[in-house]
Amino acid sequence: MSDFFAQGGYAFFVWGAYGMTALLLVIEVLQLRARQRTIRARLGRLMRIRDAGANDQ
Amino acid sequence: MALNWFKFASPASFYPIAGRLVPAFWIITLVLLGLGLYWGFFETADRLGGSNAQKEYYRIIFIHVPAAWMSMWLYVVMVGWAAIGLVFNTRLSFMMANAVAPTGAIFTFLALWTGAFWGRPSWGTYWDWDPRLTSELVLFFLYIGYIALHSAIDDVRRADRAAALLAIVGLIMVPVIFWSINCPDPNQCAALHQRSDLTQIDGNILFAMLAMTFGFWTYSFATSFMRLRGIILQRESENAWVRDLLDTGDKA
Amino acid sequence: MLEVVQLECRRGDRLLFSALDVEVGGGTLLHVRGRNGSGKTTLLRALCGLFTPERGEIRWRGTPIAELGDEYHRDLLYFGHLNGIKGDLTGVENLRVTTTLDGERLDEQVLWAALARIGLQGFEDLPTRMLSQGQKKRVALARLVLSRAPLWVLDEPFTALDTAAVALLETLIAEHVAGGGIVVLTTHQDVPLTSGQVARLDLGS
Amino acid sequence: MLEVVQLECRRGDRLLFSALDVEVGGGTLLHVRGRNGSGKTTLLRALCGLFTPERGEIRWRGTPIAELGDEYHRDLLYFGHLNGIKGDLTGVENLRVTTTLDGERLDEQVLWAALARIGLQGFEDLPTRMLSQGQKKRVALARLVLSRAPLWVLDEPFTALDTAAVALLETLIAEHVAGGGIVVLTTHQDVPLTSGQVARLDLGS
Amino acid sequence: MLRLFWCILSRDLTLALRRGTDVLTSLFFFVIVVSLFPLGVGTEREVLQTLGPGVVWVAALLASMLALERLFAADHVDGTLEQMLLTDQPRALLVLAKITAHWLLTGLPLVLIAPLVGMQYHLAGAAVGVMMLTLLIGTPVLSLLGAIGAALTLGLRGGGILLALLILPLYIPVLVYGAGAIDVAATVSVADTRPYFELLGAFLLVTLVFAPVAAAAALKISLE
Amino acid sequence: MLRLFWCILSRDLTLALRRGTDVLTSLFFFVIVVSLFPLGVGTEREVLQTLGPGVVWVAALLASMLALERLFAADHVDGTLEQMLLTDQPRALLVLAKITAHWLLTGLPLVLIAPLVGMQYHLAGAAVGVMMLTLLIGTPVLSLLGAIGAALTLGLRGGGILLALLILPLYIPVLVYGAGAIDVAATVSVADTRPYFELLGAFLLVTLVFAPVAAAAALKISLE
Ligand code: HEM
Ligand SMILES: Nc1ncnc2c1ncn2[C@@H]1O[C@H](COP(=O)(O)OP(=O)(O)OP(=O)(O)O)[C@@H](O)[C@H]1O
Ligand SMILES: Nc1ncnc2c1ncn2[C@@H]1O[C@H](COP(=O)(O)OP(=O)(O)OP(=O)(O)O)[C@@H](O)[C@H]1O
Ligand SMILES: [Mg+2]
Ligand SMILES: [Mg+2]
Repeated sequence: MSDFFAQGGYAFFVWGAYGMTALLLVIEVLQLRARQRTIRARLGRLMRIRDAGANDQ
Repeated sequence: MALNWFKFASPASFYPIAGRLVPAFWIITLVLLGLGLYWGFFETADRLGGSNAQKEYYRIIFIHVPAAWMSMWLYVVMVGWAAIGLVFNTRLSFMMANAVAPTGAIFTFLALWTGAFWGRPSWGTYWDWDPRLTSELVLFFLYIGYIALHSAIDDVRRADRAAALLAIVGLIMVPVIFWSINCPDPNQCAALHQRSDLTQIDGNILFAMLAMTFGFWTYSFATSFMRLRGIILQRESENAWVRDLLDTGDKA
Repeated sequence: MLEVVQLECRRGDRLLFSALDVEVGGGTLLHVRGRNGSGKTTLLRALCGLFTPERGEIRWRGTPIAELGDEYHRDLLYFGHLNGIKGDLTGVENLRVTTTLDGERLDEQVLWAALARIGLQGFEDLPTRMLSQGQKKRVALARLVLSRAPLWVLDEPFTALDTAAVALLETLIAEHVAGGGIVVLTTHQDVPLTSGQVARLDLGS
Repeated sequence: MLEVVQLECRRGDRLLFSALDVEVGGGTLLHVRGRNGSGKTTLLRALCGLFTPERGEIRWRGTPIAELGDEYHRDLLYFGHLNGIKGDLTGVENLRVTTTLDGERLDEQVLWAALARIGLQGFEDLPTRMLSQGQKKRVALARLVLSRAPLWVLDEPFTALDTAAVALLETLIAEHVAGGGIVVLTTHQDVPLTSGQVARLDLGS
Repeated sequence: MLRLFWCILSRDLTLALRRGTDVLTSLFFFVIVVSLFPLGVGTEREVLQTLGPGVVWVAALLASMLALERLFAADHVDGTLEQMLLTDQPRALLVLAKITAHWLLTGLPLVLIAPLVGMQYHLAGAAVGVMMLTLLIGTPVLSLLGAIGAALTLGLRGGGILLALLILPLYIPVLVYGAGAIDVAATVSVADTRPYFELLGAFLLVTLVFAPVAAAAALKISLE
Repeated sequence: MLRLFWCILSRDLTLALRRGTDVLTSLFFFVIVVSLFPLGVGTEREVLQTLGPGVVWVAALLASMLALERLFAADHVDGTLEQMLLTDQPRALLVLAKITAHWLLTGLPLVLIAPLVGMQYHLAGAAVGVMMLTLLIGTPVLSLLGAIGAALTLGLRGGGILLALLILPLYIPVLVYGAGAIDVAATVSVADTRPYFELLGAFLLVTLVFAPVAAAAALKISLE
């Protein structure tokens, strides 16, 4: 197992490359999900405001 | 036929379609990446010994090469959508181009990063001004230019068109730029040799590489569709169908 | 001559107006009115082809302006919030450039006469950056004196002008309308626009 | 409180006015009038210390403003041709910055109330670049609602405003004058300025 | 048509000449950048000789790019550009007139000052001649390509630096062959520079045909 | 007083962050300029190593200078600057707040990206460390000095390039000692760089005290 992680002494390079790849991809996905959520929240708020405005008149 | 296309080309009808496709793409992505990684790490170990020995860092190839391929392919895709948008004035194609760009930039960066992490153990340097590396760097700048221009413009319609025009000009220039980098001295260009040849690569390695490439590809589909859905919602928020969507509490 | 058919304009995600139908014949002044932010400027820019509407069409002499292209521009004079004059050029030089762009070929004399008519005698060969707010506007308006375009689109042309200049501009507009031209304008000021046929268009609720 | 003594202003090599004497006490509105280019803007900028006159002096509460420096600025509110708002900030954010510059420390609530009073309900948290010409002007004018400076200098504050906004601004000015403040303004529009004591100053021949 | 071209060209030249310094600033920028390098890098003769061609061309790129911002921006702010787009004359021609004026003011001076720079970097006479020629053919390409970027970034905050981001990568071919030709002339022979000039000439022709059209389209988009 | 400083600082940062890319453009400009040189000069390892320090600092100078245009220009055009000058708070403080925001957005990123550039030019680890430190001390000096130039050229046509003309000569000391320190660290020893840092530090202190005052005075003049 530790052999596997050592990657024949090139652990830094192999895991550095794979690590950055994993990191960026995961960040991208998380960021996308967060964005979807904020957009929905904002739209919901806008619509509630509009509905409220419509009721006032 | 034509009618059908127009139907799909409207954001309203594409939104739910994309919503259904995203999970499918995620599943395929996970399968392909899992397969590629397993094959790359455990089924190609025989290459480590023997006369033509590879060191362990060759394993970077399974992300380096797919990322480099995706970076170029996604640029072409992005420009394609941008051009369609400019010519036919369809909103959805601009949104597609927008949705693809960040993913493309990420893969370009990854190609550079993984290449650097490969170059250090094999060439002894993180960076060299090799034509291939330089071109990839320029590609990265082109992506960033597109994204920067788009986000610098407030009016989305202007942003769409301006960025699309830039992408097209960029695409026309890309071969010239790459060629000039590859061949800084026109007196000796004929001698430029082919660098790599897929048929010479070991079958197992090739298999893992292809699996990873397709995995990245479906990943790009998944993320750009997710991003596309966000963009659609934002831009179409005035339309009745978005309101209905939110009212019915769609979770897709 | 100018027809607006089922026009819908948006700015950002705000709907300004939709299903707008207007028809303006020759010899008419169309006064576009509305609150601040009701979309007057947007409508005027759309009429000039400077803003692409979301939906609907604008036709000039029966043909959509998108198809007419440059031909339409020959018949059009647009006067927006910005004066469109260079501060480093003198009044005459500015006027020469704009008239050349309009495709006219005019004598020096004519240019000086136009500037004199608009009340800039003695200021013709000063760089326009040395002029006051209202004088700059006058330089820009000198174009109207020389224009032969049948369609004038004027966005708040009266701001910054003193009473003498306002009266002059009114005369110019009246003459143009009397000659069978069309004027589309916006203004918040109460200006007696009694020339020829006056149509009013109210935007906003 | 505000005294202008033997003032002479030039722009370039043109003499705008000389030997100008004015005295404005509290509770007075001074309406500066004149043709385009007669030097109204120049006079107003000189009053604020933004333009150094050729000769003469401007005094605030008896002291020349050149000596007063920052103290004078505390008592002064200037509103020029430019709105002085950032297009990328929302109305509230703009107002917060300007009031902080004025040295005030205000609640969020107060800012929102000021914007509501000036007729921008629903537009408070939009970037101001998305507003129309007149709406931008309103954001800038919201400052007047909150200002405690006794001296207001307003250069053509009525341009681009619709009738509702003009009426509101008139009320604000009237209140300020009624409260013992001073207002110096220019305008070419016929606006009924009936508040308190109205003085008129005519520039130009 | 020619009358319009001439009207716009002379207008832009007049405007620039009215502000005397305008003509010189781009030139001085070039000279300053070129002179900064020896300060940062050291002044050995051989180092400077290898550096020379590259530095000259990078400086030319930067000078041309910096001046680009002014190409349309001033006309945009005061509304004259809008008026220009509403003319019934071909817009590409109008843009070409503006680009020509721009090149005459910012590109041509670089060509003329080149011998001085050659001296600073101890370049041989032949290399200096080649340098002038590459600049003569290359700087119009920079102006033409740059016009597209200038039109796209019109009126954007931070436009100057954004423009750099968009345009500098596109300048690479001109840089590579421009600097390459000088290098070959200095180290190999002047005869060998021919393919370089053929390439630069081809770039010039192609951009001359397409860039004004693209820039005109970009202007239309930007003024929307 | 501190409240004003904070208000202006956060205002400027908000404005920049609203346009996400604003923060990045100056950074990318730096990276692009640095990457252009090897294309023009050639890619031999030794040449790049001698070039490195000079190129980095020249690029930093240019990036900082280009971004300077934005320091006051936007506020000038929309009239907010005029309003700022009419406040009763100390103007130098206000200017300092704007400069601080400007440095955070355009200077600091250069410091952080420096290791990457060091790699491109094959610089040793110690030299890269020194490079980051010189940039950390030197770039604020650039912003501070530049603010004076930006204030003086405010609203002038061709301001960008005129600014370059005024400011680049003043930047020379920073360039010489900044690039010098890296060079010494790469070729001699890190210990020998101490006098360089002392000088850079002295520059920083002096400009920190005087530049905001001078820039405030220049602003007053420019707005007349
Ligand atoms: C920072 C950028 C890059 C670095 C440092 C880098 C480095 C490397 C290294 C060290 C190898 C191992 C093969 C060998 O030793 O020759 C390699 C292989 C490869 N690289 Fe890159 N590379 C970079 C960018 C790219 C780009 C832009 C591409 C685009 C096509 C690419 C495609 C490939 C391919 C296809 C291989 C495998 C070819 C073979 O096995 O001979 N790389 N790269
Ligand atoms: N920057 C300048 N340089 C030289 N002269 C100027 C400058 N600005 C204005 N002038 C001159 O000063 C005179 C007065 O200008 P000012 O702007 O004060 O007029 P105004 O009364 O405000 O006019 P308006 O009603 O048109 O706004 C004008 O005749 C103009 O020619
Ligand atoms: N660039 C923009 N982006 C987004 N929305 C905008 C933009 N410009 C204007 N708007 C919005 O469009 C609406 C109409 O603006 P427009 O300028 O057409 O109004 P207007 O009728 O000319 O008003 P005014 O009388 O104040 O000049 C406004 O509510 C404004 O908020
Ligand atoms: Mg309007
Ligand atoms: Mg005035």
